[in-house]
Amino acid sequence: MALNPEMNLVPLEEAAKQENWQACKKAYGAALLALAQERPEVVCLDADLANSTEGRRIRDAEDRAVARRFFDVGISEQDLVGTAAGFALAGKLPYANSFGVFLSGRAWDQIRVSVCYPNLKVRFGGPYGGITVGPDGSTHFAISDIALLRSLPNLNLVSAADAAQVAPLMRATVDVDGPVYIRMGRVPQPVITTAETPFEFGRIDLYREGHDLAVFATGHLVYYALVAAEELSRVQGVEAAVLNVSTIKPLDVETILEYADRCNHVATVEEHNVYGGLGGAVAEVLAENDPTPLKIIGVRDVFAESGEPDALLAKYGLDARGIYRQLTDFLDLPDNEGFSEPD
Amino acid sequence: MALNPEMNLVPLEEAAKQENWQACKKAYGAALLALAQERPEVVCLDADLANSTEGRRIRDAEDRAVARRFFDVGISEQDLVGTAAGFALAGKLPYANSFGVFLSGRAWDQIRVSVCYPNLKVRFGGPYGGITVGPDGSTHFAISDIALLRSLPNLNLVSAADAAQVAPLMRATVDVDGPVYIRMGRVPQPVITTAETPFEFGRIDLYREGHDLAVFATGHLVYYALVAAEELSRVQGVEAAVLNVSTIKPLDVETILEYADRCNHVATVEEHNVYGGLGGAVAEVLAENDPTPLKIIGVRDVFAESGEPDALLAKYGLDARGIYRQLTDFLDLPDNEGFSEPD
Amino acid sequence: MPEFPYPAPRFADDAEIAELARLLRCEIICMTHRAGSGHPGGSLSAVELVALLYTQVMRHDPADPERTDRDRFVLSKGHACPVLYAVLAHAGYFPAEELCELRRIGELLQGHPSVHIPGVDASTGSLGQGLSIANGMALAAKLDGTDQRVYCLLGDGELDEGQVWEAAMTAYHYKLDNLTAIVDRNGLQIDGDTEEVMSLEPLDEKWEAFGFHVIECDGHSLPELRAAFAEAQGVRERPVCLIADTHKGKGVSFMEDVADWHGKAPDEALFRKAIRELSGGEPYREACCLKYLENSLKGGGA
Amino acid sequence: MPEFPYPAPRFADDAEIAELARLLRCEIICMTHRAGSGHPGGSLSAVELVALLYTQVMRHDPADPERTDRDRFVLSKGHACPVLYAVLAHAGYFPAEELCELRRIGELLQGHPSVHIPGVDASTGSLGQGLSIANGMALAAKLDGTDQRVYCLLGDGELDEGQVWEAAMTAYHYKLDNLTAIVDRNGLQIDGDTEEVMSLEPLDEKWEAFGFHVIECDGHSLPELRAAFAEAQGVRERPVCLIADTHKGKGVSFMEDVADWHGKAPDEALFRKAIRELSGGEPYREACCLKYLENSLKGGGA
Ligand SMILES: Cc1ncc(C[n+]2csc(CCOP(=O)(O)OP(=O)(O)O)c2C)c(N)n1
Ligand SMILES: Cc1ncc(C[n+]2csc(CCOP(=O)(O)OP(=O)(O)O)c2C)c(N)n1
Ligand SMILES: [Mg+2]
Ligand SMILES: [Mg+2]
Repeated sequence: MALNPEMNLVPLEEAAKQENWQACKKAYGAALLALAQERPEVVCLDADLANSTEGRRIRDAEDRAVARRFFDVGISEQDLVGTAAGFALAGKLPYANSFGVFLSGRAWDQIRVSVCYPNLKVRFGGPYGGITVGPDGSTHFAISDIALLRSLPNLNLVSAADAAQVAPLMRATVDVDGPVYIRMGRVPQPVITTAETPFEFGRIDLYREGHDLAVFATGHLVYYALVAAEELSRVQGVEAAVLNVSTIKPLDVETILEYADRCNHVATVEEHNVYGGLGGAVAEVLAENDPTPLKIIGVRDVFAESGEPDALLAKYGLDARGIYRQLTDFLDLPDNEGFSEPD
Repeated sequence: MALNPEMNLVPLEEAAKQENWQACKKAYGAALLALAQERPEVVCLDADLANSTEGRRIRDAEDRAVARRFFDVGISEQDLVGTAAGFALAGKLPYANSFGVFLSGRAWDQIRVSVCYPNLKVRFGGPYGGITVGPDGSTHFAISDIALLRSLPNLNLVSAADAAQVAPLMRATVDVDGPVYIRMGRVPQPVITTAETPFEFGRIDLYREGHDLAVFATGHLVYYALVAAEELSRVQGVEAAVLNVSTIKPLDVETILEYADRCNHVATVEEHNVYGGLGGAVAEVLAENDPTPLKIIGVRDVFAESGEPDALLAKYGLDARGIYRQLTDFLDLPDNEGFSEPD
Repeated sequence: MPEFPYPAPRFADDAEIAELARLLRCEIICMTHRAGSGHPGGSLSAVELVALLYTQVMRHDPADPERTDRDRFVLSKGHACPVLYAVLAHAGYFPAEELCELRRIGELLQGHPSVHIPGVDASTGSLGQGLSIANGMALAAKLDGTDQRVYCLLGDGELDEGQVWEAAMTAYHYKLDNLTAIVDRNGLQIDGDTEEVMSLEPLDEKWEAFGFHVIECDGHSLPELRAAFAEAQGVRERPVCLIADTHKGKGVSFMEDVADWHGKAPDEALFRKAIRELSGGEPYREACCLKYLENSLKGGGA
Repeated sequence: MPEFPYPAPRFADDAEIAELARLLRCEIICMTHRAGSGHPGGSLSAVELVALLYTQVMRHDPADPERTDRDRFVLSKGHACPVLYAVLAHAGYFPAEELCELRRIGELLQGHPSVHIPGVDASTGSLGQGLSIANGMALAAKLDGTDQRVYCLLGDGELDEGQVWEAAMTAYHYKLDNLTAIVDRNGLQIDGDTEEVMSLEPLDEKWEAFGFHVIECDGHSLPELRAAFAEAQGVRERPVCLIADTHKGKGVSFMEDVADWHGKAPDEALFRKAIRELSGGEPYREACCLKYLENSLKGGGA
């Protein structure tokens, strides 16, 4: 089986070429600028990271009327979120950005009380999700952000599978009545979606058909999960469905159950701690509705270390090979030659 | 079936009498004072809540040498945690206290970087867990703390079933090599354990034998789960095992699987959001090891409201009746007369 | 846009506001007594401040709480919501009967302010967050070129929270002269005297060093407060910090300057005593909770 | 307890420290170049500060990093760890070869300081947390009645974080005269000039209003720094804040005062240029990374 034709995805061989890789945050900056140009109520806030979060696109906009709507609050994530709440209460549509780990973790109580409790239309741009943040190391990895945010009532949490999905995802959530957090990666990553890839806020999409196993992945690991699924098919003859969880909260319970039922084996793949993230969310849904064997693939509750993004993915078992190995283990498939050639 | 005799628990009728109820935080204060008297390395830190967390027991100790080891940092939870980290790095054994929601949530990034990443022996006293905080309302409820803390590598999370268990739990964790967070309730609650109740850090204990259903509860809801189990037995003839999860992290996976296997139905009960808490933890364990039908009983992802603790438990389905009803639903038991008389 | 009913001419006279202040104190005592919990001390210290703001300083319209051109008030020290609820009820944002159901399950008035309550401009209760919210509102007003003003009331103990100083920097950096931070300088936080728990002095110098125009006055003196707010409105290019010297528990003898009355409700006997002290003229009969509690007061002499 | 090898007599002469400073700069450039990422700007601005602290100010023992009676250093601006790692390696806490493996997977030296690295006193990298940690250490020393001193190096942009001001209050409240907060006043944060991103001035008044004894000096002048640390050690009953005027990227022409060199590694050409500039005498030959990179430098003229 192959990629779901309805999704109009990029062929994996194309996506694999590094020259085609793109960073989500770049797409975020471009989409934010477009939104700000269209909608006068959009304001953009940063906490001394406008260059990294791409909030600078608003700051440096040629149109002065847009540039005036950029506000740097310095290195103070708490104040960032509170100020955004104030803007929202005054009728503006704030996009507040910082590294995912600091945004979700340093300002968690502000997100909770100043934003979620009153259910304000604040948008959070959270790049630097996961461990592919790379050489900066553990202090900068966001491997708890899903757990932190998922536990907050009213919060909507979306996660971009690739750079091409950022703009659709932002458009789809711009009018959501309540807070929206947009999780993104830092570095250039494979692009698998296209302008023709269907997308809907709150819906999990099938990217690859399969009946032996359902793999729910989020972020750029969707790509690696697809590659692993191809290898599973080639080497083991096992057909894994791969689904993109672009909305982590609210969760598309129906689709999860549909594929759990169809495949009888479920796996989740995320750049996040195996505790409390997407895996936890799916585990909750399955256990409460349709107990199904599950393999949670993620960072196994450790402070990971500094390294290049790809080396980190490999070390923590989150590259295609690592996912493949964990899936074969999970399915009790024989030791084999999968990925024996350099990928 | 009845209470597990090996656990030497208080008979439920005794425990039900309000005059026997005790507040965990009081026990915490007393145990902390005892520890401080024994161990000169113990220091106590508070953030303008020493009267509520009972850190005042150290502050107001008659022994000046003990009282000198109390430090109020004012209303600044971030500084509280950082200062505790510094004490630990200098060889002290700090107990840092605040309301659970502010300790775990306002200072989350400090707990992560200043304490967990270096794996310091800092102890956190987190009373005011859950919604029985009562009339203060949503801003003061801790219904995400388990999710927040569980996602942190190195952190050990314990939760007292009642006031009598606080001291054993503190003694059992005093020498744990790494951070320990002690979750407690605010108000006087039923006491079910005794000085003879066995207790071990990291172990889930069976408080009531049963073979039809395994109920894993934490905090004072263990009591309500026991009462619900009695009613299940009386009215439905269903025998539920009730287990006290006093250590939420690291989780006693073996015991969970043993009882899931034995009972084929599992429920969790906690004063916490149904997302990412004890229910999430158990869901992860079950789904990955032994898919079993699970009912997660907790706050259903809402900002709860102000009210008296017992009224809140009732409204959010967490009193004995609420637990009973959710369990009968879960087990597809017929509508019945359970709790038809005033309890 | 229609005229705002507030500032209301009838409160131009300080005596009117003083009467309102006594009514509010009465409500605070009744509300917390009836609720059996809550924070009387820091509510009572802020009575004159809040009374003056809602009658003579802020432009607002109880009939249309969502009017976007209103001035705004952020109660950063959210635990003092009884005084806010009382003044909102008095202005007509919601029926005064609601006051009697403070902190009760299923009722409107939460233990800490929530925007779901008509007239409440921000959800607060986790200390230290309000000034940032106020900044956002003030920045929005600047962006829109309106002359709206934003007031933010902070506790003195609350100033221990670092976020307050983050927000102070932001307010100065963006020259928010439409923002007034008010410190309820009652000298107490929960664990005791602010200078014993966590030194704040020299407080004026702190705010000045953070770029604020600082005004100090007696927070219970209506003339001084009027002058202070007038001065604040004239300041250009920088935010204002009004340090209002107050007494925690003001107006109730046994509560005044006593840390223990921070977050505790008076029992029946002390409730009666407090009402007796506050009593004297007609307005107290208007206190909603008093009516509600009339029976309980029979023979109490209030 | 044995004598501490540091402060070391051979560094009594400023010329020795100046040489060390040049060596450290060299290492910083090599390390970040080799790593392909990291933060040269804020490492270079703190070179004299760190060099002086570790040679002439702090009592410490590289052979026994866990000695409890050592003085302590908290690098609150954790991203500047290259300068810390370089000085620790030089003192012998770990083999200098480790410097060449900065930020590499499976290696010792993490992208931000971790206590798992010998000689590193606190894990940092999330800005704003260090001063609280330093307070805890200083309080512990007071409790034990030792004469240990704690030094905490903060970035100027980092002062935007409210936790710094929470910690400042605590340090003053507990009269931590064994604590010295040092601000690396290089005038830049990531998004640009500190006064443009988030105004800090009047910075001395801020610290004074928070109760600190403030000393200002040229952060690249060894005599001034020596005098400043001596003054700091004499202050009683209050903590000290040393505001060190520095230049970000100091010592490398194209990096000096350029915000863009905050968190970027020099490429091959600029690396050579930087090393050429820093070069001159023998010590550079000691730079570990230089040896490691010798081949790449052949023909580069360093
Ligand atoms: C973040 C946070 N920490 C702690 C508390 C608990 N708390 C409520 S009121 C209070 C003391 C407030 O003192 P102050 O600001 O002086 O208020 P006032 O005296 O005006 O009542 C504290 C510590 C809280 N509400 N929020
Ligand atoms: C809490 C937190 N927020 C944001 C960052 C990202 N960050 C790293 S360095 C930096 C700028 C620091 O500027 P400054 O303190 O002036 O350091 P220096 O100029 O000395 O390098 C920022 C925003 C961080 N590390 N931690
Ligand atoms: Mg006060
Ligand atoms: Mg700087």
